[in-house]
Amino acid sequence: MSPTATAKPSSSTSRPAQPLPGGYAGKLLRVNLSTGKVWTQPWSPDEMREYLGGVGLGAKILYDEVGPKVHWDHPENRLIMATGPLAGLPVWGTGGLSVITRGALTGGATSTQANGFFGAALKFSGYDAIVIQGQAKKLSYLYINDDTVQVRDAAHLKGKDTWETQQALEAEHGLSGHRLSVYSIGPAGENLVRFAAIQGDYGHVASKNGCGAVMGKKRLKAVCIVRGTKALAAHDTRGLIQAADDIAHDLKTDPTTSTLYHWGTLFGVTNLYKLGVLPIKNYTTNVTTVDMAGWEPAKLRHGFDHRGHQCSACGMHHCHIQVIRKGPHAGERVDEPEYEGWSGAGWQIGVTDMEAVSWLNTRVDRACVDVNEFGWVCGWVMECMDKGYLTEKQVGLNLKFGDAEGAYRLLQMISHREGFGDILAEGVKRAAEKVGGEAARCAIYTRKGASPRGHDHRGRWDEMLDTCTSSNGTMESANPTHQTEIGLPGRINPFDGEQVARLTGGILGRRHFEDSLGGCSFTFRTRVEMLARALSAATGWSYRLEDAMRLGRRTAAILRAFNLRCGIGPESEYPSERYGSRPVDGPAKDHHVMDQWERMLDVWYETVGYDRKTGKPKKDTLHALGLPWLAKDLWRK
Amino acid sequence: MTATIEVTTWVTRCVGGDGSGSRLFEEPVAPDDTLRTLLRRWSARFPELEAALWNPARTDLGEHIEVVVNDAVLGVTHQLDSPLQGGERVTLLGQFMGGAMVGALSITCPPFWPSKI
Amino acid sequence: MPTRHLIIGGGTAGLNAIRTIREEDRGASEITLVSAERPYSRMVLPYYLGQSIAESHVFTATPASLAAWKVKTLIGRRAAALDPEANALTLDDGTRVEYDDCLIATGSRAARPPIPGADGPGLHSFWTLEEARAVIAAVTPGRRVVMVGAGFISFTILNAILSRGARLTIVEVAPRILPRMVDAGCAELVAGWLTRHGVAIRTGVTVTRIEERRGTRILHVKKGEALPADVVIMATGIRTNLEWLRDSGIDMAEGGQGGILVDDHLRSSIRNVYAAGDVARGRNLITGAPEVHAIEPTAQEHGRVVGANMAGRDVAYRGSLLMNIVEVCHLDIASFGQWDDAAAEVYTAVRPDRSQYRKLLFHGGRLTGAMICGPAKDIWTTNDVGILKGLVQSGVDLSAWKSHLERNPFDIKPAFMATHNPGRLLPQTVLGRPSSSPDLPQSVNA
Amino acid sequence: MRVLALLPDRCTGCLRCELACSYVQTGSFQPAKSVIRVSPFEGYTSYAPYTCTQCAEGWCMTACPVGAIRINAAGAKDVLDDRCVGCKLCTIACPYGTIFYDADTHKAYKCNLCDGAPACVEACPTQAIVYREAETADWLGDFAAERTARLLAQEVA
Repeated sequence: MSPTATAKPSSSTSRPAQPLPGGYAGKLLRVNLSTGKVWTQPWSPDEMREYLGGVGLGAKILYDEVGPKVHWDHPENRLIMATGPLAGLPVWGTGGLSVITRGALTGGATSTQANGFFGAALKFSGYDAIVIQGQAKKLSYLYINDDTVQVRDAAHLKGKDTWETQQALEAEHGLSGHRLSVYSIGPAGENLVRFAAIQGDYGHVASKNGCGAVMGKKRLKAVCIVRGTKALAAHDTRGLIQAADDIAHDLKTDPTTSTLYHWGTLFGVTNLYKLGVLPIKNYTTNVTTVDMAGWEPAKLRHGFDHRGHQCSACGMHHCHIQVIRKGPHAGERVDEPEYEGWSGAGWQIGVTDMEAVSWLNTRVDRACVDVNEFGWVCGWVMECMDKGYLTEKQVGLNLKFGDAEGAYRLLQMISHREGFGDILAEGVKRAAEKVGGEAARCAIYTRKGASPRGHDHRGRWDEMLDTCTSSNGTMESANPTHQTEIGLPGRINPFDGEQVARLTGGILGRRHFEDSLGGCSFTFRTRVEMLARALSAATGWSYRLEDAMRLGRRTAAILRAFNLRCGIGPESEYPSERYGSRPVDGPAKDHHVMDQWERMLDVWYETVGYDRKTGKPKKDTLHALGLPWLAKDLWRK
Repeated sequence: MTATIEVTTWVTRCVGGDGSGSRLFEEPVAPDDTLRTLLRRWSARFPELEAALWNPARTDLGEHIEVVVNDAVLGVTHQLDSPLQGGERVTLLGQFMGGAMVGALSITCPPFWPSKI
Repeated sequence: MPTRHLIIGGGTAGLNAIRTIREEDRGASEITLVSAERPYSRMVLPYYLGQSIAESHVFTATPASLAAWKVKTLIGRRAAALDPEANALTLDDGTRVEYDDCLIATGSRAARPPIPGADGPGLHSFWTLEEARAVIAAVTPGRRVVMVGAGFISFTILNAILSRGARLTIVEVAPRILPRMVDAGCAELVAGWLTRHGVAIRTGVTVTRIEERRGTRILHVKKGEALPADVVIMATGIRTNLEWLRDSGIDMAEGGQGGILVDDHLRSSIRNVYAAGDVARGRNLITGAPEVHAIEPTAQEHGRVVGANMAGRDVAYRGSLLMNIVEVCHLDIASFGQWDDAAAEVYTAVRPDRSQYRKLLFHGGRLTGAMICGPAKDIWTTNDVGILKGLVQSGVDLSAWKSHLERNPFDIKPAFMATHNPGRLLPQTVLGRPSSSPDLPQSVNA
Repeated sequence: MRVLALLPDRCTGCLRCELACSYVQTGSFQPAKSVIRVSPFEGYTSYAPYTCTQCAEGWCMTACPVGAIRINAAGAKDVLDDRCVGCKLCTIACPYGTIFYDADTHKAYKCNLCDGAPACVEACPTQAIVYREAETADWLGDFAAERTARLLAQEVA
């Protein structure tokens, strides 16, 4: 991890002994699947202070070790599973995992988050991150039990979906519940579906940019960690617990976060519909005759046999296991859909039967692809068949909007690359380009190859701009949270491109900071100042709001530099035709984002301090962020 | 002449609801009413709502209730001082993500387990 | 006139009886304790040997605490003869002690096999404090220690001998180690673990003769090479101290483990003479059969039941559960109840890579015995130890769980909870009342 | 006496109690050293915490050969570290599986109700652990029976 080293593992020897700051295990676990070698690498307090963990740490390793010729499917690509300094501590929702790799959809960097218990288990086993390189000769899984780390044969797990994989490993090791955390790929990952995901702990998915395809290419079926028995210290436990309490209090009482506290993301469906942001039938409409009163959170939960299924140390009423009440899959246990599930496995493909959405959503997690991309692919096929751009003969089945069982068959075809599924497995952009013609004009994606979250971004321009300009294969700034804290307006006109771009650029870094801590973006939806306080108490270093934003922006800059080195630049920062189209109806009907797009890019670049022409973070920006080595790398000519 | 005020999501708690569903209010619109005067007059009946909807000085809206007029977020077709014709549908939508810290000043709980050590 | 209680033997049973009498009568009666040694806990001698505690730590009563309990002591004296007709005990110095009721708790001693040279000087046993002191003096860094016998006793001191820096060889006549505590499968796992931790184990070896050659002991064996040793510890079993009762007329079992026959109040054939601990042939909780357990928990419960009855309460004893636990080189081995029952339905499982072993023994739906082995560091090992004990103790019907447990004998906790074991166990107390803190000397004074 | 009432229907399995407890036990976060332990009862969907009932018999206390377990001011059986030799007799005497052995310190350890201010209670975000005046009880029995019944039925099927 020396700043100038590139594409080779750092030496693990001759480091000066420095006391380990609180919150850290102090070691990275390194695995070379080609050779079967497993080793640990200490990292220094200086590195911890500057890169924190999670995506901060992962971005740096990726930049240092994955050169431009190491494509997503190259054995030397790194699959980094990192957690952060708050993981395993009593701050709510801190079992966090960040997966960082070079992804299969954009060919650039990926940073995608999941929760559950993996991050906490990793820390209690003595590691801050796992860095996986190489490619196993046969399907394998990684077993971690404190100091015992083994690459084991996974022949018996081949073809199993992610829930089956976890159950099989639990039985094999005689450890159930949270005593064994398992993150695995499903059939989709094994078959190198470009939007394959990594799922763990029954319902938590690191889903973006084909990280599951990378894992599949490495022939790594799963990583399983026994809870771990090592001790984790905080520098100032009293301060940490006070900060954790304050955050919890905030989440419970702040009007906006209290919604998340009670209902998770379920409110999204009705709220976003009112704003024209709920994607319906592949962006062909923004209105429905369905009574949205039936889609309020309490209704989405009502009558399900519910079981709390929280992440490490979390008090939110967010994650649930539910039992399907009726219909063909009655009795099946599923993970309650998040908003993204209701949207990707529901509204986007015209499915509005709650039981069906709930079932399909978990089936998507189990076959293990990104539910958003699945929605864009499936909805695209549905629309194309509806309009005759694709035929039943081509596709292999007749798929209509609203057909959950058909969507499931499509999912199986995709995850096993059967028939037309083989083309769809390439993701919506590549599939659309391959099919071409009128069909291609219906597909929703960015020119980079990524695709939006489960929203209709034509009514939410900040997220579209973010999705298109980001360097991680999905949104990287995300929607604003307490933006007044960093001097940004609390309320803007969402269809004023300039205001949107200023806000989107202005909050850049916050999310990277959050994603470096080892926690959840929902429990971290408090003020940055509070997170910085928790981090300071944990580590013993003093972080303030400015430090947090600076560290986040450093990570953003490193990821952008990585992508530029891979040849991904500003020329691809555009939505596809449909993605950037004018809504035909609904609340955002009169607003066309492309009318203002160039101006939005100009303002965004100016706001984040990047060069509009080359896409590079400017020299001044990099120096201000404390990245002189990156300035040298980017501007050496 | 009336406008319909629709209160949804957690905001319903400020008007006697349970945080879900929606509540509808028909509010008379006077000839020189603007959105501001209408909302100020109406919200004064619900102290909790008033505190949540407005900033502390009551000069501007607070930051965690989205105001939508006829399906458009405030700022698109209507400003706070836009005149009303009657027949408008004004939706108060609780942000479910984002928003600013206003009402939730942190109350520091007394330290508990560290006292053991 | 206050009742005169006589306690013969200052071990676990005797001390628990004294403490319980005082809990019940708050000092109203007279208590006399006759004990050959100052009261100490045999259980903790291995920790004294291993230097993790000082010698003072082993004593379970001090002259001051006995005085506070108002106990008249005759320490250093042995019981020589009991005259139940006259309600009198004669000591080895001829002293006569009269009583209204008495407890025989004279325990046991180390036994030596009839091997030529095995009773010579310089050979050690490890049972009493005196013997422990001798072993401590003998076992020093680098010395070659040979333990004869791979049973519970030798395993309790194995860690301590290694921690003193000695080199250890264990010789066992049986084909495997721990023949009376675990089964063959578990023994194999333990033997493998110990070998990996540097302990030499030789099983199926009969020692024929022990000779001394220039300060070194040579253990000649039936087959194979003789073993040289600097220190030899004979851990070849124990024998109860009952010879002095030969003419007392108290009924005792013939042969086998022997022992005084007792009723469910631990009374001997003489109504005002009780027996407890290693000398008592008490009821087995599972089988109901009378037998000598010679384990600490049984001695403790016996002592308390006797104490309560001597103090005038009417406490019937449900019987004791056979149980043992020993840790060797951070590997826990424990067994409960009838773990060696050929008539039982048996489920076993082993996880060689985690050094874990489980054995569950059923009669119908009832768990009658269990065995558990696993690394002491593994929290689920220690977690399940007590749960297995609880299941064997409660005797709950596990019929619904048998096929689950057959598939996975390690997954015991859900079965324990779902069959309401805590609910069954909570009303259970040995004395029919809540136990007190064992800090009576102060409270008697108060 | 005030006891730890365990209300399993409220438990979501976040294991925050284990973090708090281990902190009190060891001064750092190390759930392996917690004396309150959350276990699954129906696959990944039903969790419940479990710890010492402070039973009337005090099997651990009466079994201890050196009197290292006493009743503290809160009424809990408590291990005195300087008396405990680590012989583990208490761990086999306790029929509840709620006294443990710490392989690092070579001592037994168990719930001592934090001397009257239980950390697990403070830490639980869903009030599944409540410290209140009550008779101790079989807190988990009915819950475990209900939740595991489905599990067993599936196994048979």
